[in-house]
Amino acid sequence: MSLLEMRNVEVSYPGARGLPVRAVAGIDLTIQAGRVTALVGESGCGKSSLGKAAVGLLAPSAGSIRFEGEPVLPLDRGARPARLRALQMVFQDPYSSLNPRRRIGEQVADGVRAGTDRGGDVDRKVAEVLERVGLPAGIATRYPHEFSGGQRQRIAIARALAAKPRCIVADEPISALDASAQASVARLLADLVKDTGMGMLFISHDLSIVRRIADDIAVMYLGKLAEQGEPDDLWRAPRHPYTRGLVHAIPRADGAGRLPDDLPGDVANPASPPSGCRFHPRCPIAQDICTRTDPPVVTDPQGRRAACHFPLDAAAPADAGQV
Amino acid sequence: MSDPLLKISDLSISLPKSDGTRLFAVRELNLTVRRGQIAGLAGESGSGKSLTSMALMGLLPDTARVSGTVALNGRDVLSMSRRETTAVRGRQIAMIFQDPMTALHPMLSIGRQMTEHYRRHFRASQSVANARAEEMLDLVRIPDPRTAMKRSPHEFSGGMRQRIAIAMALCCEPALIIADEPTTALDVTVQAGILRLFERLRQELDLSVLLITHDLGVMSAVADEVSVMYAGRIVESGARADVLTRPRHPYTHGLLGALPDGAAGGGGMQPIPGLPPSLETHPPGCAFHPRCPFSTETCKTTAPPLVRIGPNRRIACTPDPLAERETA
Amino acid sequence: MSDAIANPHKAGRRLRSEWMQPLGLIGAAILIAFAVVALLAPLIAPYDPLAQDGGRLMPPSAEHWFGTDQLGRDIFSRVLHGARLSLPYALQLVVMAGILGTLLGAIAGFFGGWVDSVIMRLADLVLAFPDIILAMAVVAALGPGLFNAVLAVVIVSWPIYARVARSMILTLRQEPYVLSRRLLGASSLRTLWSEVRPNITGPLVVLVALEYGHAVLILSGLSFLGLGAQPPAAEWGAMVSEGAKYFDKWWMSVFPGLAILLVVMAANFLGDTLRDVIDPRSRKHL
Amino acid sequence: MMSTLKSGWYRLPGLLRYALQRLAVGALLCVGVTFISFGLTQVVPGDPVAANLGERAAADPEIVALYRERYGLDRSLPEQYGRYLFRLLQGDLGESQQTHRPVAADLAQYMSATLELAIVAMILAMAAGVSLGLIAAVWRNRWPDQLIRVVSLAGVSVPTFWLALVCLYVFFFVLNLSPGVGRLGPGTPAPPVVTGLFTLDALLTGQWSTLREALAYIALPALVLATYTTGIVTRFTRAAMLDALGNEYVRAARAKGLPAHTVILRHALRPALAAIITVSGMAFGRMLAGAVLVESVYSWPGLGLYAYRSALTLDLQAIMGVSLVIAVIYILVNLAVDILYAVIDPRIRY
Amino acid sequence: QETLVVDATFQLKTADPARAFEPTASLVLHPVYETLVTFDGSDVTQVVPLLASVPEISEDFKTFTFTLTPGATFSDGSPVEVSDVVFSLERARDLKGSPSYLMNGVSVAAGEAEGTIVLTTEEPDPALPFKLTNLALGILNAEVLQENGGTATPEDGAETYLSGTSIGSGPYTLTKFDTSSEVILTANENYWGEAPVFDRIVVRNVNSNAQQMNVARGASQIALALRPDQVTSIADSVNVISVPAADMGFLFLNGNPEISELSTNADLREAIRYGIDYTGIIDFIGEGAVQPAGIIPTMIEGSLPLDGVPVQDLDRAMAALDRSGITDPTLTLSYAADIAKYGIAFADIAAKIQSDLAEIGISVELNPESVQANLDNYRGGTLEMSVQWWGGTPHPSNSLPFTSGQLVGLRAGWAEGGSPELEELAAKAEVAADAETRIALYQEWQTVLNEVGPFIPLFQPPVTLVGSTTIEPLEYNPMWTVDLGDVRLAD
Ligand SMILES: Nc1ncnc2c1ncn2[C@@H]1O[C@H](COP(=O)(O)OP(=O)(O)OP(=O)(O)O)[C@@H](O)[C@H]1O
Ligand SMILES: Nc1ncnc2c1ncn2[C@@H]1O[C@H](COP(=O)(O)OP(=O)(O)OP(=O)(O)O)[C@@H](O)[C@H]1O
Ligand SMILES: [Mg+2]
Ligand SMILES: [Mg+2]
Repeated sequence: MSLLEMRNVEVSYPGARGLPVRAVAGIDLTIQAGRVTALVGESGCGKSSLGKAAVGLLAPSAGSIRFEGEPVLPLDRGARPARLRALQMVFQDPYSSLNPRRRIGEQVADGVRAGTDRGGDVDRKVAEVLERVGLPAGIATRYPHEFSGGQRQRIAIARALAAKPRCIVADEPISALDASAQASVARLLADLVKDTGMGMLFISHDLSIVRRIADDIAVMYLGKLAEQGEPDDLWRAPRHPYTRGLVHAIPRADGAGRLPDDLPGDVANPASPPSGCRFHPRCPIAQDICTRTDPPVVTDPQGRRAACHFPLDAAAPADAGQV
Repeated sequence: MSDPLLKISDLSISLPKSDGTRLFAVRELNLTVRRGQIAGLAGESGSGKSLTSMALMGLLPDTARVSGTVALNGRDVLSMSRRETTAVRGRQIAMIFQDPMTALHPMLSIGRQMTEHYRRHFRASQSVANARAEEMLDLVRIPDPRTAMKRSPHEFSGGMRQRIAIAMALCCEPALIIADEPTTALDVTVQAGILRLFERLRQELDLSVLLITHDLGVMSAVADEVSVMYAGRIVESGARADVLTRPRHPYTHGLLGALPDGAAGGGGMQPIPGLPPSLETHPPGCAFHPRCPFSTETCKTTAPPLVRIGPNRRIACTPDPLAERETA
Repeated sequence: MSDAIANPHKAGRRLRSEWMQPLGLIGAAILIAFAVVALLAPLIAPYDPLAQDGGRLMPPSAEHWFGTDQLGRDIFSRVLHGARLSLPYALQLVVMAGILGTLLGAIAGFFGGWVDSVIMRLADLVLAFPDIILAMAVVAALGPGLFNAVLAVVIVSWPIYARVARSMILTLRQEPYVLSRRLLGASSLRTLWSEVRPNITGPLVVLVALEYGHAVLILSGLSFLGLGAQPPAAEWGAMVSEGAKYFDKWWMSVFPGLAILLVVMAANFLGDTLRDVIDPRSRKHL
Repeated sequence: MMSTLKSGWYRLPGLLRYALQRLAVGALLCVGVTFISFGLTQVVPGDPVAANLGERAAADPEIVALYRERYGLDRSLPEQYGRYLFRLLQGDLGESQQTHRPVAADLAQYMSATLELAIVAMILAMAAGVSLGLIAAVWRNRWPDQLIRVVSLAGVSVPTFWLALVCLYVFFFVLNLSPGVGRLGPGTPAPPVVTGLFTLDALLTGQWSTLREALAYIALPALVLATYTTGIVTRFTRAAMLDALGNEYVRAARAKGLPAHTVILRHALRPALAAIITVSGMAFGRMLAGAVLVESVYSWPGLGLYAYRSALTLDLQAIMGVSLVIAVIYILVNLAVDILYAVIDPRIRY
Repeated sequence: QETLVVDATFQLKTADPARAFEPTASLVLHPVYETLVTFDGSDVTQVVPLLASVPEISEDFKTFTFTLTPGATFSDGSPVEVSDVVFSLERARDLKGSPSYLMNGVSVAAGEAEGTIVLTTEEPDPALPFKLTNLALGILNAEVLQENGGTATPEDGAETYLSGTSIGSGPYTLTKFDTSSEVILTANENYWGEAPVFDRIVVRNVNSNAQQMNVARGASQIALALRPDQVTSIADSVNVISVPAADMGFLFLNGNPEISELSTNADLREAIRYGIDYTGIIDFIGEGAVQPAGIIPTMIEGSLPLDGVPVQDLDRAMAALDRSGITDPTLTLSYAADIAKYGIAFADIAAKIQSDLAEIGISVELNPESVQANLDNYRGGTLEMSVQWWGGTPHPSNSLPFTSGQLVGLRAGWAEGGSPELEELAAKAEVAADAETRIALYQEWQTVLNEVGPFIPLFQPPVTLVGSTTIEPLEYNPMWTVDLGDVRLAD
């Protein structure tokens, strides 16, 4: 069953001279219960915007977002409806994710109170959930500054978890952390999804980590979906030239001294997207049509989705996928 | 073999803490950079990488105290007069910073920024300096260098800016380039381009680079030799392939194991237990011992020295638990 | 946001270490001394500040340390009693302006939209309006007097608080921990109170401390112009103004002026140190 | 500098658009200001008739009626205000009941005196404040910094009116170094009006002795008026410089081997300048308002004195004129500051 | 080139004599516009000829005939003619400016004889010649004035013209007129009388502190706003005269029971009258100040001899207070807080009275008000107790408004019929032709006023004139302070 369903979502910001900037330019995405769906893409491509729209922190300028079949209402000044509290978010920066002036316990207790079962002992539930994310219950009386980035991120996860969410949107939850902490937090999130059966949208710019924990990967380019599929398929046989470029650009710590492949140019500015396929200026295989027509997202029989006029041959495995 | 271009011996840097005592952020650091080589210095945030580079440039804050020697072409940089250091900076050693968005002056034109140090170091005229700068911009593949010179940094994208920063560093034909996390702020596809640029420049110009990064993947792509720092000390160094495929220090091993690729055996994504050392309190003994699966009683009391364990290869681990696997 | 917001406890530690900074200490000591003087003025002043029996326009002497004024009143006693006016009225001023400004700023930041526009345009208007004229007119409307001067200055000085409060609220509202709280079902008002408020009180307190000196200055300035405290009240600005008429009797204006200078300087020393300690970055806003 | 100026110049259309937009908002603000000042004059108790007519005349209903008619006081409030606005559109600010002259003429005369004082004070404050702030920032946390900190804090703490008196007493009365109060010595005719600023006019027309005299007269009040602003500018410069010096590009400039003074003056001062300009714009506005205190001590025939007297005599048109002109200066100065900002910083686009 | 520099504290609004009412205007315009008759030096008891002879006055004090002095010319050389006089006086009357009251009910016409002017009043007005010394009734060149918008109606538009130039017949002409900083006069080369001494006269607006410095250093020759205490330090090097002004500072207690029960209580009034430390106030104001015995200033005919002044008598005051049966009375003393005249701030006087009355057990609350609020309330008659100024033409009739039912009486809550005796005396005094009778009537009027009236004359402030020894004469005249046109170099 689709837990969180985004249909043709667009997010715009007011730009210069009053023209709206479409940071997200029409995306369909579905989050399933018990699965980690990853959203990857380069910086500025609209990942956070989509994530925020998904939980209602931003009002999409078009399209619909439904959580468990009901529309996700953008936040207004009042309290968020109880049914939506099962849809939570974890942010990127572990330092600003927690209020520096409130105790850990109080902040996690906010989550407990937001949850569906309000009965029982709040302190005990706080302790439980802290332990669930691998922290001692005793830290509840301490303040955030006493903790490292990885620990803070766990606390933030605990707070979200305390609300008994059925879906979590995690916006680059590990990119501010050290390598070791990245591994442990990523694993924690993946485990939580397995254990609780909730759904997760895992936003990241790091395809190599995502590939290890996601059940499904969506690649975004400049506000649009480029490709979506299972991690290994995507990694081994990308359909979209951008996915391939991304995969090949990742340097690997294997000591082999191989230079990663680059894509020419930089990510374009969403304020003035290229005509036709948004990727065409950087695309090694772009043709005339790519400069004119925006390719639609096509779903192939295996369930992979790609938006390219000339999808790469699925049969010819890309040479990056050796691991 | 000729003398190394840069030889750092027993470099220690301490900074005052708010309680009045001093924090030894870098301890007894030894490192060499050979001509035409890219030497990598890796380590997690706060391990002292940037302080080391600042020490080389003479740009440490006034409150810092430094000991040891840093020999560039045999001359000790640390004991130079202020005048001499100014002459060395930018001329002998150039630096590339992490964030090209902030390392370029937002209010000065590219041309101005690229030529001011050239004119000073070479006492050259503006037109000579301009020609040189255009040449360098061309070298790093900035289209239309002449007009680019007239523009301000904000008119360029992140990748272009980093290229400009590199061109700027190259202007005075420095003997050594220090690149402190030159790609961390960039997207992977752009990062790949910059790494390729480094490689090409090394080949074309016989460049010597001290590359500082926390990303072992980047290390693996371009560095010839890799040194790994932990809590202010170098814990392991050696040729790139050796360190990255057969790490001998438990920390390097753990770090590689935490990466998603899991190159050094295991499935990858295995976090190192425990917490990174706090900035203020270094544990006594080996700084890594609280997190080390192999730590012994001695590790808790004595810091192991960096010892040579092979040609060009050193580790700072007395038990050396991974040695067996090496030989096996 | 500022260091203090990220880490109040570090600020606390810094407070303790920088507290020892001589300037902050000196400032605090002077202010406390003046506060004590204000409290005990009737006890420690050698003469009644209104008694006209000291001989007129006498220069400083052993009997009258600061001399006497045109009516034969003892200036030393009057300066001591002056602390009873300047200190509390300036406090009243900053507290009232602080509360009004913060409230308006918070409302603007909270409601946004046209409410925000109206309040902030009003603030612009007040800022564009020559404040001394506004104060003069308000005083003229309400009649001269120290409290009326306070009201007048409140009207011209709330915008600075409003701007700071509003901009901080707008920034803090986007902080992930505030957003998280919202996602957990707290209403906007509730988060404003429980998440945002604790984080803006520090900077606002610093602002109040910094504005305190300014308040003393502006009130005494109005009194100097005859728009604040009225004779025979022993108010420092009014005393300087009387002294100005007896120009060659320097002691009449020098001592009350020095008292103002001391208090304002002490407040600024303290405010400055506090700012460095609590909210090092706020110097940008102020 | 040249190149940024030029690139600033090239973007003029955008800037111009921005400036026009700001001016339109400013005009609205001005209407608001007249509205408030009009409202204020209405709530002030007392009757301008009482303040402006003589003892006997005020007792004569005929004279009072005529007087009211002359100044439009006999009409309803909305009508009075409407007529004021209507005439304002034609550039007519009305007539002062106090001087019986057109308010516009009064303002031109008094404002130039105040502007001269404020501009000279501003130049002094900027020169002293920026240098002190620079020194403090470069010598951060060492004794010059501490000293400058105390001095600048003292500068913002000293009551202007008192300093004015003390300086007058010391420099004029005791030391006889200052020629006294006023703009020029008695009998010295004012230089021909070009800008209305005596020093500048004397300079432009080559009247050197008048120039010397004007400078001698303005020195003391300008110094006094500059004190507060110097303190503010010093502290701001220090903070802005520290901010700028902490930037990565400053470190990058040092890493290029540029000498310290180049780094400080070219790389760090320039971005700091943007912040300093902003604060000096605000400070200039405050200075205009604060001038009333200095003017009253130094008999400086400026806007402050004019405003003060208009307020005392309930001179409606004059009060509105003064408010308006100060608001206009405020708006223009802020606009100029923002535009200057854009010229200095190529990142700013409007 | 000789320049006379005069330091004054400006109270100046206009250069149009017919509108001018402020003291500084009289000072600076007196040498520019001449009047029909004038005073000689400081003697204000009789008028002397100027542009015209001393008038012939009819028995009933209603008709005044002036004969123009032959040879008088305006600064442009044209002769002063009857038509100029008629127009100037009518304009002053019909312009409805502040000084218009001087000409109220007076009609002006050319006399039958050549060069004569006849002024006719509705009521007998022995003070009219004195009023004619007022600058406001100065004679302007009618022709030029009319060419520049001058009319004898409220629509007159010549004011602006007059602030740029002058069209009088005096020894000096106006070159610069700035109401806030300075006025510059230049010698009138065509002056019909004795040629002016100075090329220029500069009158500057300077506060008293700077005046003290300037005159001591010779930067100015005359300083007009020094307080007595400032003079003492420089008295050796300059000429100083210190005389009482013709202005009167007085206290009143409202006589209207609706306004206050307290201030109308006769016993309480007596207590207050004898509770005030008059000599203390005079001391405070300084050398040259006097405590007048009645409401008519000392130098004017009809004033009461100074030996009859009330003095502080605490016993009598306490007794009166006891008699009143009022315990702990509290009165509110209102005053204008934001102006000072003659360097005297009412705030100080009020503080003094407050502290004096506190000694006999009457508490006084001070109510400082802005000038206009205070004037408003004063004119409305709503102040319980207040200190105020009174001044004007140096003629005893100028004080008659203190009678019950008259202007000032009403302001003190003293309605018509408040003292019929006083009213009768006032009416008689006003038209008394014979000097001796007149003086007697005025003195009796004052004695009664002191007994039954709500007014307590407090002081006449001193006018302290300081002049450099290089000039003479230095004479005080209440109408124009110093006759600048008459000042010359001492030998
Ligand atoms: N509040 C905003 N106002 C205007 N533009 C915005 C705003 N937030 C984001 N944008 C723009 O929208 C685009 C997408 O931003 P978004 O933050 O969604 O990207 P992202 O993929 O999350 O990038 P990153 O990896 O850097 O977090 C960017 O170009 C950004 O500049
Ligand atoms: N100016 C300074 N004053 C005090 N401590 C400092 C200063 N600069 C750096 N440090 C401390 O020195 C230690 C080493 O810092 P350094 O910047 O060299 O780390 P790094 O390895 O470059 O980390 P990163 O990857 O985050 O750049 C850190 O603990 C840091 O907090
Ligand atoms: Mg993002
Ligand atoms: Mg670093």
